[in-house]
Amino acid sequence: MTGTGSYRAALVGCALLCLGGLIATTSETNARMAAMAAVWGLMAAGWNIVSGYAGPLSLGQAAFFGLTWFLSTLLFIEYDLTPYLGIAIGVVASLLLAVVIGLATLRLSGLYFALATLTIPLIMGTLTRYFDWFELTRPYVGESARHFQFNSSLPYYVTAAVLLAAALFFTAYLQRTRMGRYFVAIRENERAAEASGIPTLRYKLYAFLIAAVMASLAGGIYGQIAFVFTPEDAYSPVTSIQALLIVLIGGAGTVLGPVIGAALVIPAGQLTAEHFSHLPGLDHLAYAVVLLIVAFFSREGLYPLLARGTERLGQLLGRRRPRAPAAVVRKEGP
Amino acid sequence: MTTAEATTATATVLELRGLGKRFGGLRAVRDVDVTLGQGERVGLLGPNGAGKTTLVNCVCGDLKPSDGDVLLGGETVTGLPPHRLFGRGLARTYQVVNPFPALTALESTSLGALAHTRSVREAEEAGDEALRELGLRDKRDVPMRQLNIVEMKEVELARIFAGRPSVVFLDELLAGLRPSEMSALLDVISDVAGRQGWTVVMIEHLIGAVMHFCGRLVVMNEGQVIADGPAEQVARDDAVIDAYLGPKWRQHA
Amino acid sequence: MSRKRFPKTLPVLTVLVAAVLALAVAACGDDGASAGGGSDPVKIGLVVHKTGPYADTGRMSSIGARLAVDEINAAGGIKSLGGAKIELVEEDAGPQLERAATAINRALGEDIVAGIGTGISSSTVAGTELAERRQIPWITVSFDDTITDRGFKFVFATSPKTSEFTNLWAQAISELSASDGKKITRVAIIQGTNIVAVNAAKAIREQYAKKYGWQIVLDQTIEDGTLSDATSIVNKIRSTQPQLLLVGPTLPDMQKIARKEVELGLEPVPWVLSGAPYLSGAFLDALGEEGVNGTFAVAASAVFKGQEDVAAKVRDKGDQFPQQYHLVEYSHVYLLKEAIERAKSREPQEIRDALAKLDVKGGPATQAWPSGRVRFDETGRAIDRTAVVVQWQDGKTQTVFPLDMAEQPAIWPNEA
Amino acid sequence: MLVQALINGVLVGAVWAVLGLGKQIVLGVIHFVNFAHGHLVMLAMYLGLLYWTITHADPFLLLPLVVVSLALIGWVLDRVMVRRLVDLGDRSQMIATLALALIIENAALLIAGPEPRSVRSWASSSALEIGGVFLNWAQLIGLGIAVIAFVGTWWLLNRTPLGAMIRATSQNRESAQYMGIDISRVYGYAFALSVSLAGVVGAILIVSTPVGPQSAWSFLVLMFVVPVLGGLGSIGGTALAGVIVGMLQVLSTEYLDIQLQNAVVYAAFLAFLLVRPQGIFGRSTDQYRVSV
Repeated sequence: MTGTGSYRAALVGCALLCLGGLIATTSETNARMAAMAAVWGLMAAGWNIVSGYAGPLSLGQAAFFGLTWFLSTLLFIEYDLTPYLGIAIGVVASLLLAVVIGLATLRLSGLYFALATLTIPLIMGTLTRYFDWFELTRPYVGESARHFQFNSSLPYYVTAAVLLAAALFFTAYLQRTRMGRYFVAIRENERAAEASGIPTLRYKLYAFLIAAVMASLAGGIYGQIAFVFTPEDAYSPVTSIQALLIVLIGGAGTVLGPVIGAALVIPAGQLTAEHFSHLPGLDHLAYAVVLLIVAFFSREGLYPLLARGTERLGQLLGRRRPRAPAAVVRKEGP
Repeated sequence: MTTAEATTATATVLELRGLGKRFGGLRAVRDVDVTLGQGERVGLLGPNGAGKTTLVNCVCGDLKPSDGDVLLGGETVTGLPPHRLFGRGLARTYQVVNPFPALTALESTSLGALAHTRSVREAEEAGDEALRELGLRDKRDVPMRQLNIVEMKEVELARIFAGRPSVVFLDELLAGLRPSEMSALLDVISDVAGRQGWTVVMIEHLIGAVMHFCGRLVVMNEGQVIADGPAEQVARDDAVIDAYLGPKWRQHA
Repeated sequence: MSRKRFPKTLPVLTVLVAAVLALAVAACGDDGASAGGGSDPVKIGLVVHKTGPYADTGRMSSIGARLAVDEINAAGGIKSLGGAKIELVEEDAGPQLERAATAINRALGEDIVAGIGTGISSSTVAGTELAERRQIPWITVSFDDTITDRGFKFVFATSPKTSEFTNLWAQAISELSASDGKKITRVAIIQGTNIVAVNAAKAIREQYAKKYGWQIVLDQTIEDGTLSDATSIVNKIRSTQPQLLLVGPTLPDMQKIARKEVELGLEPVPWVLSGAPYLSGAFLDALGEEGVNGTFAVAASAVFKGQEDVAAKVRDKGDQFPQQYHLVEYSHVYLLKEAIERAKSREPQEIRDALAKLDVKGGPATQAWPSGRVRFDETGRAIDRTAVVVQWQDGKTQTVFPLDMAEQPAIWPNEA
Repeated sequence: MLVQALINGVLVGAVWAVLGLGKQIVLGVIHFVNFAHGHLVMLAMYLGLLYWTITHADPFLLLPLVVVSLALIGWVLDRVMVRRLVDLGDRSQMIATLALALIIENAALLIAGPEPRSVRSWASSSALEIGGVFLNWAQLIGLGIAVIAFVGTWWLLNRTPLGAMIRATSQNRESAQYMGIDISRVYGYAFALSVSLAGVVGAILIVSTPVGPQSAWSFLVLMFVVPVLGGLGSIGGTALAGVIVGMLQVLSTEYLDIQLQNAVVYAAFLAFLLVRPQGIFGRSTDQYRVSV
């Protein structure tokens, strides 16, 4: 992966975010949708690092998303602590949690790691309810930048978009460093990577920590947009799966994956929910069908599928330069 | 390659002292004592299930030995993980012929160099040099999945070359090759190993190919070393023939 | 890193994504403000849960509100605005909280003059904050204290607060039992994890058990739907011998407990449930008639003496169990009509001022509440707020408290 | 009290054992990771509900019909999906079956609506009393069916030619192929068996537990806990692990707090995963240990 290619992709990502910004200015409903898309894009960018680049399939990003949302809201209610600090504390707590989970579970094989990460948010949800934190309402202080609260959703979009852009450039930068090369080698074949001098457990942990930071930042901002914290929303398996869905549709292991995925999935979801409100569950059903298709064909997500589709279409219509046949579906490593 | 060259063990590079591995009750490998000198070329042979791969896995850190020690350059390295051993110069090729399909030849090769430098640029320069050493310079930006089987094996060697090893374990590298490709690859290996002063251990089933390359043979059967010495002598050793071809063959040998 | 090179198709990609986003803009960006002439309809928003676990409440609210709008328009619409008709802008608050916020945002975007909804506390907390930020008056029946504790100017709530609500129904239960010669001394709290249940249980533990001399013999929280086997909870009920089971878990868990009581041959101990959802057809289907009989439920409003005509209208709309959600939303529409008539304007700010100064006695605008009178304090909470106790008696819901408005006397299955 | 709790543990555990057994067939025997197994159980519950609403026959009589329908669904899923997924590695299997799970959940939400629904049956609210201990009939019959399911599966795997082929394929896929075993057909049968066992669990559960679109998530962890605790590939281990999980749940509601019931099971699973990933009886799953 040449260096320039990845930075160019990050720039395209920023162009998309600016486009999103334009759309966000048209109405409050659009601003809120754009903010949601940017937040989920940030969450997806985290998942993309650990499971898109480095390989171990993490199904527990909700643990960090939920923990930061919870801490920033609780500290705001109990000690009137500004959410900026609350989110920072949430990020630190998530990092500690990620180190503990990582060291304990990254040694296990793919299936067991996925299972362990799936179980942890469920435990956190039950414990939160056990200590009687069922619903935490975010205090209302009107328009106050100090408390990260605004009448319009636009400022939330700007914050989330800036963080997402930073995540994109960081992903692009990663591709040009040793860590990025190691991530990809581990994803391709962990045992061969270990035999080639790569400390696989340590680098899987680094990927997991980076993902935890991004997931907790996303959870922190989401907490300001959402009005009420409930353990069901914060720690539900669907939260982790949404991150996976976005990256797989946008393209796992690519810089642009999270942005494209979020730009497609979130607006499409809200539109189907809006126009088919009498058919509850239709939007998630559509996601699942797309995810099923993507899981079969390629790890790079929907995008290459479309590219191949247009290619074959071009050939069928008798374009002069027939392309080389598409790459054969690769056999996964053991 | 005269036998003399094989036996003048100057400096001891790798020493296995009473190495053993148990899986529950099963003793897969039992008290293996072998010493490798600088530049030696050893063939590790034995029928399927003789414990060859388990022994190599214990030496290269994939498995923690149950008893005994591994000394690399005089230092005890028993139980160190594979990536630490690679950093200290003990490398192995990987049975899966194309472990990193999504990478280009250069990217795959430069992984080896990354063990010694943080900078990707330096690693790619080392990778470039390694590819030139293996005659694959023109395949630099070709994705691995578009190389043929010989080229893939050469990239494996290039990756090890870029890691600047002292001891190299070639784990069934010749598997799946036609005889002509095999001898071509063996020439490349002996050429590179000679220039770099590698100590090479070749793990194979095919005695013929190994005889051509290795001065010394170590033969295992049922977890134990049953013969260790110059190639011609070991090839005629009764115990080896029994292990490989079964007792009734002895009278024809 | 996969070296699939797509230099040429990158522009294709950006166009594709831009197209999707543009679609999003077109779909819900239509904010064209339609300046109201004399005869233009006056838009009132109704955001209730039509899907998700509370779908029943939304369905009932919609019936009640639509009933009132049709009646008002038939009677000539809003006189002070030249007979302008009322147009009900309905949005589904959906199964989860996030969808509710989007729905309320959309309703506010349809330039409504006032809004009603959602009937469920957590989404109402979100909705009222959005309404306050957009300065559009909003009226709701949710109990949650925070709705009117945040110093909002545009939010009005016609139900008691959760903290008071529990006091009202504790008082109602003790008066009811005293009037029938039953002395309640031993109670059990079995609560679910939704916010209404949590706050009600907390109020009982901290204040009302002591105030009314109840001894809490059993206190158990059941997480929604995780009760794989009800034996242990039923055995605890049998051993602690409570006279009443207060607050109540979710429907499926209640069903398991009721069945286990019948299985072990126990005389089912009557429930006193907090909230109107326990007075709907769904509750009867889940537990069956014998499981339901004797159960008390406490709500902000119910059908009581003198309201037969509204109840009849609801029944011929196809719902056999008229209750709080029909009646309250019916009255809310009338309240807004009163406010608009007095404000003689479509300006949300003026309608809000009229609502704040409102003092209505009698008539359809107040028939939902026992006090028969609606006026708001400075926080927007209705002043004369009381609770109504309804009991399931052989498959039907009968109002039993306040006594002077009771349709039927209460039945006490086992001796208190 | 303790005796009642222990017996309830066995009664509840029996169902989880069958849930684990269905999972064991795919996970331990044909090494296929199926995240949708819990949702297939939920599908079976909905089918049981559907057949009951049509015929109003006793739900236990409808069990064979539900199991056959699930076996059919399993066979179709194998043709459409599983066959291609088997050699695509566990990562694609996890993502694809997760997608299948979401499809089932949202289809149920679309068709049956969000409210939990239940079946009315005499068995769910009547009990056999022996010496002060109450045995709920629905759970007793469930235990009987579970025993039949285990014995049937054991007999099929160990006493029939198909069973031999399945076991051979599980030990070593390549050599099984060389012995002329049609691998894809064997996978089809094994997967159909696993899904029909999910049908058994669903048919038992619907009698005493309401079903809603969200109920499948509680199965998701349990269905992995049981086979992993029991040890991959070990049928006997799975039975014991099922009962242990049932016991853990009942005892934790009795002595800890009803709320912590699932947290205790999840925590025990995590601890077990780290200490002994190969389970109680299983042989080591991962000889090669990659260290820091």
